[in-house]
Amino acid sequence: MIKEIREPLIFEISEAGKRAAELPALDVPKTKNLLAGVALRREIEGFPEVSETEVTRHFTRLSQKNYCVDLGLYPLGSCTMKYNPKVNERLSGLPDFAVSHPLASEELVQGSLEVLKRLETYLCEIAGMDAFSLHPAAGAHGELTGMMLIRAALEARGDARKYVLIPDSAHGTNPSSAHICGYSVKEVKSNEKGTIDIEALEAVMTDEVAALMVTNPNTLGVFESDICRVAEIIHAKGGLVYMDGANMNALTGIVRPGDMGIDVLHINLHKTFSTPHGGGGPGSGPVGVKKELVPYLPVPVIGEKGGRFVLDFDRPATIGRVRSYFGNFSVIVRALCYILTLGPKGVREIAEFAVLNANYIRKNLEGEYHLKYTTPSMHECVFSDKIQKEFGVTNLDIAKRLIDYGIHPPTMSFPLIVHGALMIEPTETESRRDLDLFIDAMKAIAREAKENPEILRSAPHVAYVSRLDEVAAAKFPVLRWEKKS
Amino acid sequence: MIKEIREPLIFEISEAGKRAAELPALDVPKTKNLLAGVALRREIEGFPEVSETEVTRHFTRLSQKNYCVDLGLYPLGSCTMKYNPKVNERLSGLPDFAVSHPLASEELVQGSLEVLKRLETYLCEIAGMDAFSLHPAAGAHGELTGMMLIRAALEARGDARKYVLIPDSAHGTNPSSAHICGYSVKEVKSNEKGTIDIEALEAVMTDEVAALMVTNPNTLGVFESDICRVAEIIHAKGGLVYMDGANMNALTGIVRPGDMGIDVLHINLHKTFSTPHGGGGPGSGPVGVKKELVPYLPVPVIGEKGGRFVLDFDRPATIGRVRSYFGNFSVIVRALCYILTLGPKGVREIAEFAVLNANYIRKNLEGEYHLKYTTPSMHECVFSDKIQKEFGVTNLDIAKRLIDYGIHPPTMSFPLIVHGALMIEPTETESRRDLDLFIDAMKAIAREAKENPEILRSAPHVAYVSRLDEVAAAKFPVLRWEKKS
Amino acid sequence: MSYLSLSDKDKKEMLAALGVGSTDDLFCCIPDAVRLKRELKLPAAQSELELVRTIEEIGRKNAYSRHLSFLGGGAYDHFIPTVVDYLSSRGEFVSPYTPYQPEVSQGTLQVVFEFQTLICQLTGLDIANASLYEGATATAEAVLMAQRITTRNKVLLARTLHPQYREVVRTYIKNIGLEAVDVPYGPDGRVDKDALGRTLDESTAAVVFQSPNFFGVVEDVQALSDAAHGRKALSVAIVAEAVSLGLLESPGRLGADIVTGEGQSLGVPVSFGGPYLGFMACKKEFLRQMPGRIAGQTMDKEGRRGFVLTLSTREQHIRRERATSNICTNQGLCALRATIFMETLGKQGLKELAWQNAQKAAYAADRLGSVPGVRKKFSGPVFNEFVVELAKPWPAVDIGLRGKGIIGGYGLESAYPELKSCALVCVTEMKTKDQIDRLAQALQEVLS
Amino acid sequence: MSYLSLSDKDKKEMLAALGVGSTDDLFCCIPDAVRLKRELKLPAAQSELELVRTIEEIGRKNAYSRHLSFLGGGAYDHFIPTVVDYLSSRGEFVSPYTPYQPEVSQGTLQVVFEFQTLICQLTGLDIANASLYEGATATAEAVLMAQRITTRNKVLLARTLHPQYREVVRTYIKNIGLEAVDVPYGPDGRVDKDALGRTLDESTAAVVFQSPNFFGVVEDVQALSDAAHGRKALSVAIVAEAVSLGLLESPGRLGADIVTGEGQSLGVPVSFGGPYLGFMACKKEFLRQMPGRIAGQTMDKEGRRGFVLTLSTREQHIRRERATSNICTNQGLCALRATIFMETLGKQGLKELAWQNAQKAAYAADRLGSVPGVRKKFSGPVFNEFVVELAKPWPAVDIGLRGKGIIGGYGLESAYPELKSCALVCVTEMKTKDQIDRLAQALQEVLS
Ligand SMILES: Cc1ncc(COP(=O)(O)O)c(C=O)c1O
Ligand SMILES: Cc1ncc(COP(=O)(O)O)c(C=O)c1O
Repeated sequence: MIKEIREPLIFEISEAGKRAAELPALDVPKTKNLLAGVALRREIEGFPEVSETEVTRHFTRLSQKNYCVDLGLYPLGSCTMKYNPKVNERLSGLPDFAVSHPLASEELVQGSLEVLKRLETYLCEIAGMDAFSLHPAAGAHGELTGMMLIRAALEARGDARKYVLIPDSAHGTNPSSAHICGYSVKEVKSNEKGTIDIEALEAVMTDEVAALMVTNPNTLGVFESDICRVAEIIHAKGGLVYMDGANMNALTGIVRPGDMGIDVLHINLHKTFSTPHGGGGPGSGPVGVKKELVPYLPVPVIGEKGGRFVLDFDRPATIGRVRSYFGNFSVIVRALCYILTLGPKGVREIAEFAVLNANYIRKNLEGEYHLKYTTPSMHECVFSDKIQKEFGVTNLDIAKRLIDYGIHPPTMSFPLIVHGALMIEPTETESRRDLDLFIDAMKAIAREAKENPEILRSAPHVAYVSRLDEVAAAKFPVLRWEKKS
Repeated sequence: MIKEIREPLIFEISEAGKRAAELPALDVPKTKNLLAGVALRREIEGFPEVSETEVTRHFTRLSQKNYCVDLGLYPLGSCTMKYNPKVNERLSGLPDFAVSHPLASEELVQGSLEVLKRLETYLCEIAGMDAFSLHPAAGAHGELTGMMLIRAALEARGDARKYVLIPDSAHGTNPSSAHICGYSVKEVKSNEKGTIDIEALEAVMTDEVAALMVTNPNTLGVFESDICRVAEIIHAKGGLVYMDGANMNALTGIVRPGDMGIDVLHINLHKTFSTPHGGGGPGSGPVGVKKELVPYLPVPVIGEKGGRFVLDFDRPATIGRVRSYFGNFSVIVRALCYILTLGPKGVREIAEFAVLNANYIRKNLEGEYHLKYTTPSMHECVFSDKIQKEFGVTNLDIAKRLIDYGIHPPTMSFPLIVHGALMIEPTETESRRDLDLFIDAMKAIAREAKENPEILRSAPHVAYVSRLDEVAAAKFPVLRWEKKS
Repeated sequence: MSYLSLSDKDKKEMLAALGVGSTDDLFCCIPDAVRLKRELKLPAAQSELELVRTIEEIGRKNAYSRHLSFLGGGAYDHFIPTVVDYLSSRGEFVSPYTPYQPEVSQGTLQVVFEFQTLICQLTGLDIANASLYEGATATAEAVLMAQRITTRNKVLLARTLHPQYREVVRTYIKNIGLEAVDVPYGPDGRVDKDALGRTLDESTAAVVFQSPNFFGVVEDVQALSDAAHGRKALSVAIVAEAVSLGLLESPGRLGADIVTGEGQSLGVPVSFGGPYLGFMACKKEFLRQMPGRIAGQTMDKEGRRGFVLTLSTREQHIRRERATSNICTNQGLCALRATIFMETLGKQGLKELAWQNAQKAAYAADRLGSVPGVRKKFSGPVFNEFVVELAKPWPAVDIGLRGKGIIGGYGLESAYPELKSCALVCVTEMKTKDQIDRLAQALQEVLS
Repeated sequence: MSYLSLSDKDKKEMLAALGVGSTDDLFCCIPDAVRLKRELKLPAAQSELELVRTIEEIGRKNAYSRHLSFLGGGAYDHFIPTVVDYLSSRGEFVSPYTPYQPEVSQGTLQVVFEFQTLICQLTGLDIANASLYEGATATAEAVLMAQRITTRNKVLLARTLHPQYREVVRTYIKNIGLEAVDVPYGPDGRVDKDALGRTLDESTAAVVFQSPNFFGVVEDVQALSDAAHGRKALSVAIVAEAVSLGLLESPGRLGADIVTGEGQSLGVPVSFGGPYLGFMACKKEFLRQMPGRIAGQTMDKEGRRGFVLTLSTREQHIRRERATSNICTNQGLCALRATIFMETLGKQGLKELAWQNAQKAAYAADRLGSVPGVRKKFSGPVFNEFVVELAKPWPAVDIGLRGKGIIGGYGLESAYPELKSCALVCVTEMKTKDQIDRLAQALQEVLS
């Protein structure tokens, strides 16, 4: 009979008159009838009132209810949950950067502009592209920007076209981004190897197709080895090839998208380049392009004139602005720090050891868990719950049980072509010990699935909360706290 | 059957060749036969080799195995575990302070010297003393320094004397500090009120007694209301009165030791002035003195000459240095920040609400737990396990059970005059809610002691480890990791 | 410096276990023709100490930080309590991802739930999401949302809406048959209501306006909302300076159907424009059309309260091309900062903060207005920014002020050609009276 | 700004519950005669923003940070990896106290256990404690410890031991019948072995020497230990520059019985002299005489490993006046920093760090030695500091260098009157070749 302290909502411990912060007394003569004629509010109803002790305890306690990369392996497939270097956190917040204002004239922010230009240059080299735009705030934003560029280029050629081809294994943002660009999506079936089916592709590729959006390695962690042929097919019919670079972690220094026929791609700095995921952002999704698409890049473009960095707005063909200012700057600083720290050899090692770690896990779990596609894996491997289903155990049960072993579950929501998917991406920053802890846990769970399936179905047992009722949450939405009346 | 991940020792996960930090390549011409003729080591045997990921995870996980003020009430009597303001942490590490060197000449470190001088000045006002030295690194160090000052003053009067009087309720550092000063300790019995027995004091006070070391409020949380009379008695026989200011949190702005006959005292910045306890320091134990003792203060003394701060070494009567350099500087910065933030009213509120909170707890637990001394409480109250003993439950069992309720136990190791003591000091920074959570837990435990004593004796049940075998630890000491051979 | 955690022994053993000789063999499936045969052309690896020196040196090239600046215009210099930095930098908040696994993400999820609640309280609306990228894209999302709700294909954009926000809206809508029409402003610096009346019609999905607007002028939210509703269009209020909500009546109470905008003011550093924090709140009935993540309350098997991401049938990973938005990763850590900031300042603090901003701006407006050659351009009531018109062309004045170490404001001519020699001056609580007076003094010297 | 957490309602209700009208009534037991009848004379309360401005302004009065400095002498400017700052600033490490309750303090206790192990490995001895205040008091504790062990009443202090450490030892022993005798140094800057032989006798409890010593010279630890042991005295080796232990043979292996000193170099900022980190290691047989806290390994009821504070019968809270020391609160958080620092650099890193210090100091010694009017004072081998003798009086040279923004070293005359116009120059890995050359260049100009 142990009474566990549950963390209340801040509103539930609020008490009139408390405060955790004060301001200096106003040092200017008071203006009477300030904002005369404007509707002012009496108070912010329901807004909390607590002390600094309470704020600190509230968020310290809440933080401890999170699993995170700083606590252990986080094999969330497709998300590249690698270690986030602490020095990058510090440098991204340097006062010289933190205070610099996006509306200041160029001469006053040469340092910030140099950060942007340098990262653009390094990304071009790593991805083999001719130019990069750092505006996009995340991967999906990069996709949208990239597809707008494609549309602009095709319009310039005379016809924006109707369709975008997307493999059935793609991430949900791909079709959604294409749609916002005014394109209809045509799905391309994967073959038994889990890669794009060339015949199928040739069949759907017409001169009404604007582009193919391909993820490479794809979301099965499989490299599209026919990628050059694929690009030819698209290009032959006047289409362009967009690459979702979310899985760039498998390729750095090994192969460059620009060298395999890709016209446009986005990269996730919060994946490949180690910027933290922050519980759901901020990320950054730079877009890289080949020459033909450079004229359409979003404004402003960072230019150089006489050794100074300038903001170039004189881009008649630009798609326009895709966000305010210049991108998620402090995220960009982190990525720059990461590349400068690793250097050429280190950047190549990202891919080498991300792939080694993934294959080490695959090797050790093969047999225990079903592997629908036996094609060689790159940086991640996608198992399924097929074997465990026989015992009435689903990938969800396996995932929740993993929590009891102190490890974060893999991705399960996709790829949709693998039912009951367990998409595992360890990344290169993991130690052998942490990989083995995960492998042992997965093996133990496979055993439990046979011998004691109930312990999986009722998992997790050691978390702050047991399995939560997501159906009820959606059926009777409670989306905010409200004062009990 | 849940496999919990135990945190290994860093040495147990070390692997040859790993590293978490690198240095720039040497940029000076290499010197051959460096340190010729000097015995150099081949390697640091057993030293760990891990990656930054592993270092971060190791210490993040370890940190979560600590209870702390940032997580909740920490009613450790006599330790004043109040909230540690975050802004003070930040300011204490400002680069201008962090890099300033203790051997730099005065003109180059005027800022650091101003910090010291300001805190000395404010502490003089708060304690009612004529001068302060910030050298002592902690309370015990302050006691030692203070007793050395007393000895020096008495020697100057012609006789250092033999004895120091210390009440039986005193903290262990008092007799120990007196001893290192070459004094023998005579214990003074407390009366039924828990305060110094005037007759007993008069009986032991002779012209062989150098000083009385008194803690006020004493370790029972009781104010020595005869303090003036006590001081008279000591002074009448040519002795001096030393006050252990560990409990200053009960007095700030209400009464000043200097106004009640105290000649020397120390204050714990890591208690009264909110500097963090750091898992056992660093602290700071400034010593305050009356005029007569000023000549003996440790060197250097911070002086002022022509609006500049200077280091005064020209102190012929000084007891000398008590430590290198000038004290625990960054701790001193924090205390200064705290006083500047609170101001006169705020400093008084420390005592007002520390005492209110302690009495609120006392009021709510009276009856449930035995209170040996019913004298009014100041900032803390000392219960005992007398009632629970009947059920075979000790203060240790109560303490360990409190852990199951998510709250840190009170102090139990002293005062020695209360057997099975539970010394409770909430401090002024606690919320009503946290006080009530503690009170409810203590009441529930009192109930459990009657109805289910075993659950107390086997407590804690929810901690990372259950009750640890301290006897075995002392009997078969294992004080370091060693490579399994 | 590398961040790998494998020893050479580990690598050897793992490669052996896979039966390959080197990591190279792991990439066999990549056509040799396209493989990179050379080392990447990147600067040599740097140790931490070198990196720190490199980046600090780049930072010092920002002369900006050595000036006294009165820039605002969508990015505001506000006080950030240290607890915000400390708590938001804890690894447990920084290093997890979107809370897909609620049982091990209750920290993040409860924070999002509290954030949604705080945004509802500030905006005076029923529901809010977990964040969007930033103010401009949030505005674009609101426009797309209005189109979905009304199935109408025209949106009116007040010219007093942040110019960059308007540009972004146009970028977003140009490919999907939505038309945007600008609505002019009057001499008071507010939306010209007659002009609005003339452009509003049955095809109008929404009237999109900002208050306080780009000129710092507080719009008549009630009137604009009434006008929109008169034609069954939606009233979409944009807030670029969230601190203003501590003092101004909430747009929700004044009729806005959707309130969205920029939350940077709430504890997020200016940081050269990002990362910031788009927020969005709306009326209950539009829930299914809302973009972005939403956290909801539920229970676990023991009946204990817990939080989860919910209503994801709106989202791309379920709905694919028919999703309400393509957004996936949003601005979680910035939303956390805003949550800590709002809870730290609290009811009194945020109100006082807003009040001080208005007071200081009012003082500055008077003070500058008294300088010969300076006149307040618009008559409308302002929050913490205002437009001044100068007797000399702004570029010259700007240079003059910079010579005195001051960045006096943001020249408006590029965005508003008609506002020749006009500048937007922002004054937050961070500016002291002395600094304001310094600006006035400097202006006087530059203009005389 | 106050840090109270009680609302006015709370206060009223709590006072009522206690049956008192105001907090004043809670202090009835304090004689009215002595109570303070006025408000304290302290500066008015400041908000966080004002405090930050006040303290930053005080900080800017440290001209030191705008100079290139070669100061060492017991406080060393070393690189500190960011992980050290981040991890050691976590509230769970900063805000608990001494781990009196092991079940809720396993984090702190395991750190202490690892710290003790690392110190043993560095010093080459059997056991270590959880930390002492700093180097000087640690030296004094070692002296008292030696007296307890040997029951002898004389200690020999090498004059090459940090002058402040010697002063503190004398302060500590003056009241307890212990005598301290200084042992001179020779032209090599090391302890004069003949002089030592002459002063060593049957009443000598310990020979206390520092290596690398205050002149940066590495002492012959083996020879000094042998000499001490020859008279059954203890060999007490002091280490003020802990980084040197990455390269130099451990004093334990060279015969030292007690190794103690200053751990600041291991990840603790220079911070104007504190807080620092005294450490102490010794041979097993002296365990019961060791001062300070010690963590030990044990098991819980389920047989799981755990750690506790142990052997506390040595300590003041049990032993009272017969304790081995009066120390209670020590330097826990600094020991944590040192632990993270040592584990981050690791076996290779610490060795390379030490090696680079020696290399750079060697280069600097040559470079400065080649400047006319500068000569290396001592012939003994140095680690990262060395003494130069100048053709002009140091104060003049010092002023000259400062005029060029350089703090060239620490003038020795005040501590060593015989070392006129001599200065101690320290060169750590933080100094670049350019900076060393700048110093040489500047010296040349100042001396010519
Ligand atoms: C394959 C893939 N594409 C695109 C995205 C979208 O990226 P973001 O979440 O940064 O918008 C993701 C995100 O997880 C992804 O895994
Ligand atoms: C009453 C009392 N006196 C003295 C001390 C010693 O202070 P420090 O631990 O700072 O040396 C303490 C420490 O808890 C104490 O409670």
